[in-house]
Amino acid sequence: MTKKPRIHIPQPTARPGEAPDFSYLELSPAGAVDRPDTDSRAADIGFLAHELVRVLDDEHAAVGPWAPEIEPEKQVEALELMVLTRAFDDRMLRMQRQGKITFYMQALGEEAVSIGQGMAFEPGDMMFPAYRNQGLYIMRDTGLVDMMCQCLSNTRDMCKGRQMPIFYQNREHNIFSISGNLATQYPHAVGWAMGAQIKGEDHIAASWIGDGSTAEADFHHALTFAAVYNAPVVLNVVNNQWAISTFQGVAGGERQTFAARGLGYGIPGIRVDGNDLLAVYAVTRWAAERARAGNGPTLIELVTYRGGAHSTSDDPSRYRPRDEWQAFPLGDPVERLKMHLIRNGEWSEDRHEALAQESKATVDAAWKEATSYGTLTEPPFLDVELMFEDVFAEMPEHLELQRRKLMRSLGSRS
Amino acid sequence: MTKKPRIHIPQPTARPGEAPDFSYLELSPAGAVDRPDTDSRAADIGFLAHELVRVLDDEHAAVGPWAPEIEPEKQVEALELMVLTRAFDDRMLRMQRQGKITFYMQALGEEAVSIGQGMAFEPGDMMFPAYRNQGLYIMRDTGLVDMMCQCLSNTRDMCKGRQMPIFYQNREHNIFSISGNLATQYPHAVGWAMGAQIKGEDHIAASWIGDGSTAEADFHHALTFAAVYNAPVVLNVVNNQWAISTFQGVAGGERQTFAARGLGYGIPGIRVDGNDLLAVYAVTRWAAERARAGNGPTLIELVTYRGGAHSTSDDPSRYRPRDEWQAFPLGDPVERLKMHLIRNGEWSEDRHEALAQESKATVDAAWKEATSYGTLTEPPFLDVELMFEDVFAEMPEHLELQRRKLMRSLGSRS
Amino acid sequence: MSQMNMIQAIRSAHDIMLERDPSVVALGQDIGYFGGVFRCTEGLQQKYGEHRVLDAPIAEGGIIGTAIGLAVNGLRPVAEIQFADYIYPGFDQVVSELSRLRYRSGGDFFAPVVIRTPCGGGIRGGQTHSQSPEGIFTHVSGVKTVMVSNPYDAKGLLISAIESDDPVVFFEPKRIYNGPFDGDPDKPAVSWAAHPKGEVPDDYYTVPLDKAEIVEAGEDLTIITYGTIVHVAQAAARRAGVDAEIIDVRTLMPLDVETLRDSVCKTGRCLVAHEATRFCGYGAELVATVQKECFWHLEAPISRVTGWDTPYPHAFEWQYFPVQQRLVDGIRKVMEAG
Amino acid sequence: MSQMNMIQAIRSAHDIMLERDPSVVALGQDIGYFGGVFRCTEGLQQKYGEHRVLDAPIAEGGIIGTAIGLAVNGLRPVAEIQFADYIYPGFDQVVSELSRLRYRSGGDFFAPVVIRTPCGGGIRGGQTHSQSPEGIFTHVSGVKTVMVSNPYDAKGLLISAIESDDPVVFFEPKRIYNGPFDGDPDKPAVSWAAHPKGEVPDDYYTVPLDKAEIVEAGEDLTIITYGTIVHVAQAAARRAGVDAEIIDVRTLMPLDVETLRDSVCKTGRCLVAHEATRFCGYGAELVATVQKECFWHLEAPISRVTGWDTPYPHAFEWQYFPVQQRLVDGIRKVMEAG
Ligand SMILES: Cc1ncc(C[n+]2csc(CCOP(=O)(O)OP(=O)(O)O)c2C)c(N)n1
Ligand SMILES: Cc1ncc(C[n+]2csc(CCOP(=O)(O)OP(=O)(O)O)c2C)c(N)n1
Ligand SMILES: [Mg+2]
Ligand SMILES: [Mg+2]
Repeated sequence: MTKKPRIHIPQPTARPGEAPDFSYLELSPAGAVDRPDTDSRAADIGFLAHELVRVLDDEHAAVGPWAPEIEPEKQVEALELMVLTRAFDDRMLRMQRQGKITFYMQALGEEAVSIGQGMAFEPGDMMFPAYRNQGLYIMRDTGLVDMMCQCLSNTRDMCKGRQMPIFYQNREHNIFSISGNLATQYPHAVGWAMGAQIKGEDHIAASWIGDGSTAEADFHHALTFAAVYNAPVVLNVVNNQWAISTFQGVAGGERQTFAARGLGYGIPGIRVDGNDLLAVYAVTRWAAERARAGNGPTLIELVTYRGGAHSTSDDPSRYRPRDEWQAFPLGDPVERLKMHLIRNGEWSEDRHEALAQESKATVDAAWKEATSYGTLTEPPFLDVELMFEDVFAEMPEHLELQRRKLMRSLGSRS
Repeated sequence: MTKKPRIHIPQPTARPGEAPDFSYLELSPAGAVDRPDTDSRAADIGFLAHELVRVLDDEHAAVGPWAPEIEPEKQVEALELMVLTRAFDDRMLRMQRQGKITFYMQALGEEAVSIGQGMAFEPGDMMFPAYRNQGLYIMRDTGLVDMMCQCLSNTRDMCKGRQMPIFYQNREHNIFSISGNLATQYPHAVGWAMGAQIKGEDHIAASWIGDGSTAEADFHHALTFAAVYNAPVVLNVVNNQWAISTFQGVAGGERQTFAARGLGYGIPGIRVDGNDLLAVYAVTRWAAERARAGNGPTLIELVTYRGGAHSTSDDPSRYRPRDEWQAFPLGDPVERLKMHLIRNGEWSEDRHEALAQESKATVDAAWKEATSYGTLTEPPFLDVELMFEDVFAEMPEHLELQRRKLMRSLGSRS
Repeated sequence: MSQMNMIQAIRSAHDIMLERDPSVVALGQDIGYFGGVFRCTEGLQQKYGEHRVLDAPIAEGGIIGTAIGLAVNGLRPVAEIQFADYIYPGFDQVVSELSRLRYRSGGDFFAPVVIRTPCGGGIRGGQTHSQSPEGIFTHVSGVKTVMVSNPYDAKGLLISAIESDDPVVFFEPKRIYNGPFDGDPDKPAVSWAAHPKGEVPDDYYTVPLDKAEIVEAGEDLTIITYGTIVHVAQAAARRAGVDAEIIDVRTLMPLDVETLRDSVCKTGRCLVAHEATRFCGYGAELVATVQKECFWHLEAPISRVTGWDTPYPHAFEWQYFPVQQRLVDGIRKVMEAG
Repeated sequence: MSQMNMIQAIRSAHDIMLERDPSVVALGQDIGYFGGVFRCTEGLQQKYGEHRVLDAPIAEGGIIGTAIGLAVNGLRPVAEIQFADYIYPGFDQVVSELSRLRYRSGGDFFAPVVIRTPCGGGIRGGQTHSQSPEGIFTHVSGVKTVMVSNPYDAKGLLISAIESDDPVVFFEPKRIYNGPFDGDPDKPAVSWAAHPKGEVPDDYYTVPLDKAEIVEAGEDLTIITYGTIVHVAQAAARRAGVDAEIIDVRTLMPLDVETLRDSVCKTGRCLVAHEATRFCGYGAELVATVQKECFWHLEAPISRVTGWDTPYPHAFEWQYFPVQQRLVDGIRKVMEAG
């Protein structure tokens, strides 16, 4: 066309070969952001959606009003859980590379989200995770073997072979089934929370989605219904800067924070350093208290970075600088909590080294056991007839006929 | 259940038999709200989303920074258009009651929205209306006969008998086809505006939805895409306090204004007195300038009141006080502009009375002509074979066969 | 026993289930204080409270999405979508979540949600208040689909749907809310009073979710249909003077193949009729199933009488709708073939 | 002429149309800088600019909704939905707007949007990366539906779709992006190099949007299929040792009834096969149409081989997929009947 196009297309600050540049990230100093009461009105605490709640300062001290009362043992436990999550991811990633499982997604660099937030809820609170929240299952101790069996689609697979790897669930521990369809869990969490209100129960709900997924309709549905019914729910946006190949600006992060989306609905939004476990825990605790006390929903934006590839099908070197993570100003959540504990004399490099070894050993042992229940390629195999179950509560006639037909066809040779 | 439910259910301030109560409406005095430059950043002008832009004061004077430069003739024209819209609605409503048309929806009490906003755009700007924006067609003078023929599904029906009454369109005058599905036009407007940018053209787009419709997914889609691509579009929410039987709180209006939704996306939101034609015009002009200058989208909330029933299928006395409109603090847009013009010596009660008569006569004449082209029940009738056209650009074989089959069946008797 | 129209029967089903089971909740646009644009929940919020019968925001996706969450928390939501034409914004939650949850979670989670929605034309609703989209739901594995044709079934099937642990999409042809319709638009409307299926027990009862009903036994041909067209078919068969066996499918998915098979194998002739558009409509599956089950007994091709493959036009409603005359033509064609 | 796989052929169609027609724009998730998760638009943003090949937010409804707006403003948008399993959030915009606009506006407005999306299984994608939802689009009046089976058709049909003034939903079976698949998962994957349809003209050409193709002429029976299963059917027919006439429907809506009729009236036997679930799947319409058109020539019931009526399971992918053996069984059944 003759005329000059002038549509605005959001651009990341750096592409492969260029120097990483996070100057676009607004950062507040640790301890700088006020901590309002949990019954404050959204309108009065808008600042929380624009500043960045941080607790750990550059000297690794926990400072400011958000510094949580959390015993050293619990902090050490959090560190252990993050390290275990990373060891688990590392092992599963390699297993995928070796063809033992068909697919995998790491939470590398985002471990503080699931561990820190998970610890802020009560066991009876219902979690509606996204696919990068494996840490929630690990934190609630649903069992590494159990998770591995799912990834292996083996005879102990909780999903009975129906889902790709990583789409876990755990009813007993109140963690919902992970969906392959982005953002759909958000209104589920709100509905579950409405249910608790209707039943007059104290449990609350929480859900997670990524920065990119906030563009989906269900994000809007969830915020609208949560606002209208004042649902006791904590809605979390994990802003890891990337959605596969598109940076957070393509989701609308350029001109406004994701936390601020909440303000438009009259829901408090809080922007928190997602790699600062203490800040993550404190902010989530605040939101959980708020919900439990009947003060309604909160939207939390966790600022972090996707340290690894989107998934094992992805190659990030095609669209972002290889060393971008190293340049990320909020660092590595494991490293930061570790240094904090060392500073406080609660931890040491040696113990950390030992922890790394233990975690590796735990994962190795779990893998050994999990594979003993079979893999996609090695027996024992799942019973094929499971394919026809759980479509409905009871198998209708047409599925029973299809089941028989398949078994005949598997029998027939020619 | 044993425990006490504590879910929050939004409640209107008054139900049938109770006294109307609009104390929930935040009103600013006329002239009180600043008018920032059109290139201001959303973050710096958040106040516009919470206060209420008003120009006409209680003495009917136009006051404050938003008082537009708009010649008296144009103001008179606006009054004439509003009166004509009301006369049109009145006639069509009665025609529905008499069974001449199957359905109708009035804009009673909201006339300033379509007329005031319509006047603020250029003819080349593309309008994506909702079903209560008949005033846009009247303002762009697409022809009352044309509109009536649509409502009559007669031989001159622009929709060729395919749509219920009021779902107009007019390509020549750049007004899009009205959809029965709420909010779908919002992303269309954004896409159209993106197209203008891609082509490097200066036209902008505008769209309208109601307060209740903001809960639909397409509201979120439109705001997200408009923010991401900085689309030159003016997005309008007509907050007439009701969505059929549910008041605006059920759409999330209780804890936040609808204008404020925009802020969450980094889009300026402006709340304006929707019954103050001068304020409506001024605010829309501001947003249009902003868009045309490349400063991106604006979300305008027009605070008004649905003076009539939702539609001819509705009976509002079942769910709201009969006299609620009379108690609405922002009054009647026709009356307010009329008094302003009289105060300025541009108008008189006599001229107004004459105008009412003229408008009625114009509408009567139009109706007479329109019905001469047939009605649903009186010839001439639309050709039945039109049913099979325009499903596709060319009629595929299967539709051609179905057409023939129908014609045979209409022939056969037994 | 009382005389009920379909609206009263549906309201009665809600009333009984809200009373019997504290976990039952209803939500939808305008269903609370107002009682629904078709009055199906009139008085129920007043009777059971705002936390049991909720007015919902205008977001079908949000209604179905939160209903799933309510169900996962142990409730039994009955969600009303104001018109079937407006169910599409919630389609993703139906296909990707509601109908897949039990399967994908190995049976650990499930969501017993009922989605009720008025469908069909005949009320001058034009192309966005007249659609019959049942055929796109019956293709989705994991959700049951029902379309009712009378007050008795409406109440009994709705109670079954609410008690079912499977999600159910429940279609209510709005044209027959107030009375049966024989497919002749020139006749004055009749009420349910005269119709046997307008006699409805006041108390709890159920109609099974997997059984078609033979509404008229006959020998000459089988007419397989559901919803409004059941009544049109009965009138058309009388007018055509054939001894037709007329089957009301009622529950479209899962399909009661046996009843269809037995009938068509007996009559050897089959007409399939519905209001929805023809191409890839539910009738296609009925034809495909019957030709497979009864091939050797068929004396004539199975014929379909349906809405045309166009949107539902306002002015040509009665040319689009499969009126009596078109059913008569269809019956003749099947009878004369071979 | 060049050797192209289906990805290259689709990219070439984009490239040619972006070059020829300044009103063509592409939008979708990850399709810009990155070139798409399946690489179908690789290098095109760099070549034509960010305003011609746009990275879009993750909102299928927003992508299709804004694409309609772009089209109404005179552009010809080609929207990619990353996986067919994720098209449902945009379903309302497809059904209520894209496919109805021309009709409801009396022809005043229309939106020539192409929606491209990878479909089908065979890549261990589990239940949310394997679906074949064509059957719910073919039931929607006002939108054309295509599923391609090879590089040559993919390029020619995509160019026709982009040039068409009607909206088109364009399905690309991802299993055969890189090579044909004969339905035997134990064999090593093959490339398109050896396949005649891997020979693709470098320049502009079109394949008509309303013609099925007879990929193999035969006398014993007709196999009607499309997408990946075309290749499975060819291999199965060879293995079953029957002289099958194999028809690739290609454009599912509108359907080329004539080609089907002529073939089945000739062979007297018919097998319908597709990967999608069976109940109310597209195959049901094929069966219903064929039994009507060819009833008096049929020597055996028309049989269907399809995916089962369950979601697409990860572990049992090859038991769900209509593999060669199941096609062979189906062929035998049709040949032995009667
Ligand atoms: C409805 C839907 N659309 C598209 C996809 C494909 N997809 C999977 S993950 C992803 C990116 C999500 O990014 P983000 O929300 O930021 O989460 P992250 O991967 O960064 O944790 C996309 C587009 C999908 N799974 N579901
Ligand atoms: C998708 C969809 N859902 C529901 C409806 C039914 N409906 C028509 S108008 C309406 C109320 C809309 O209220 P609002 O948006 O406030 O607009 P208003 O009528 O007040 O101008 C509803 C629920 C519809 N037309 N489309
Ligand atoms: Mg992300
Ligand atoms: Mg309203």
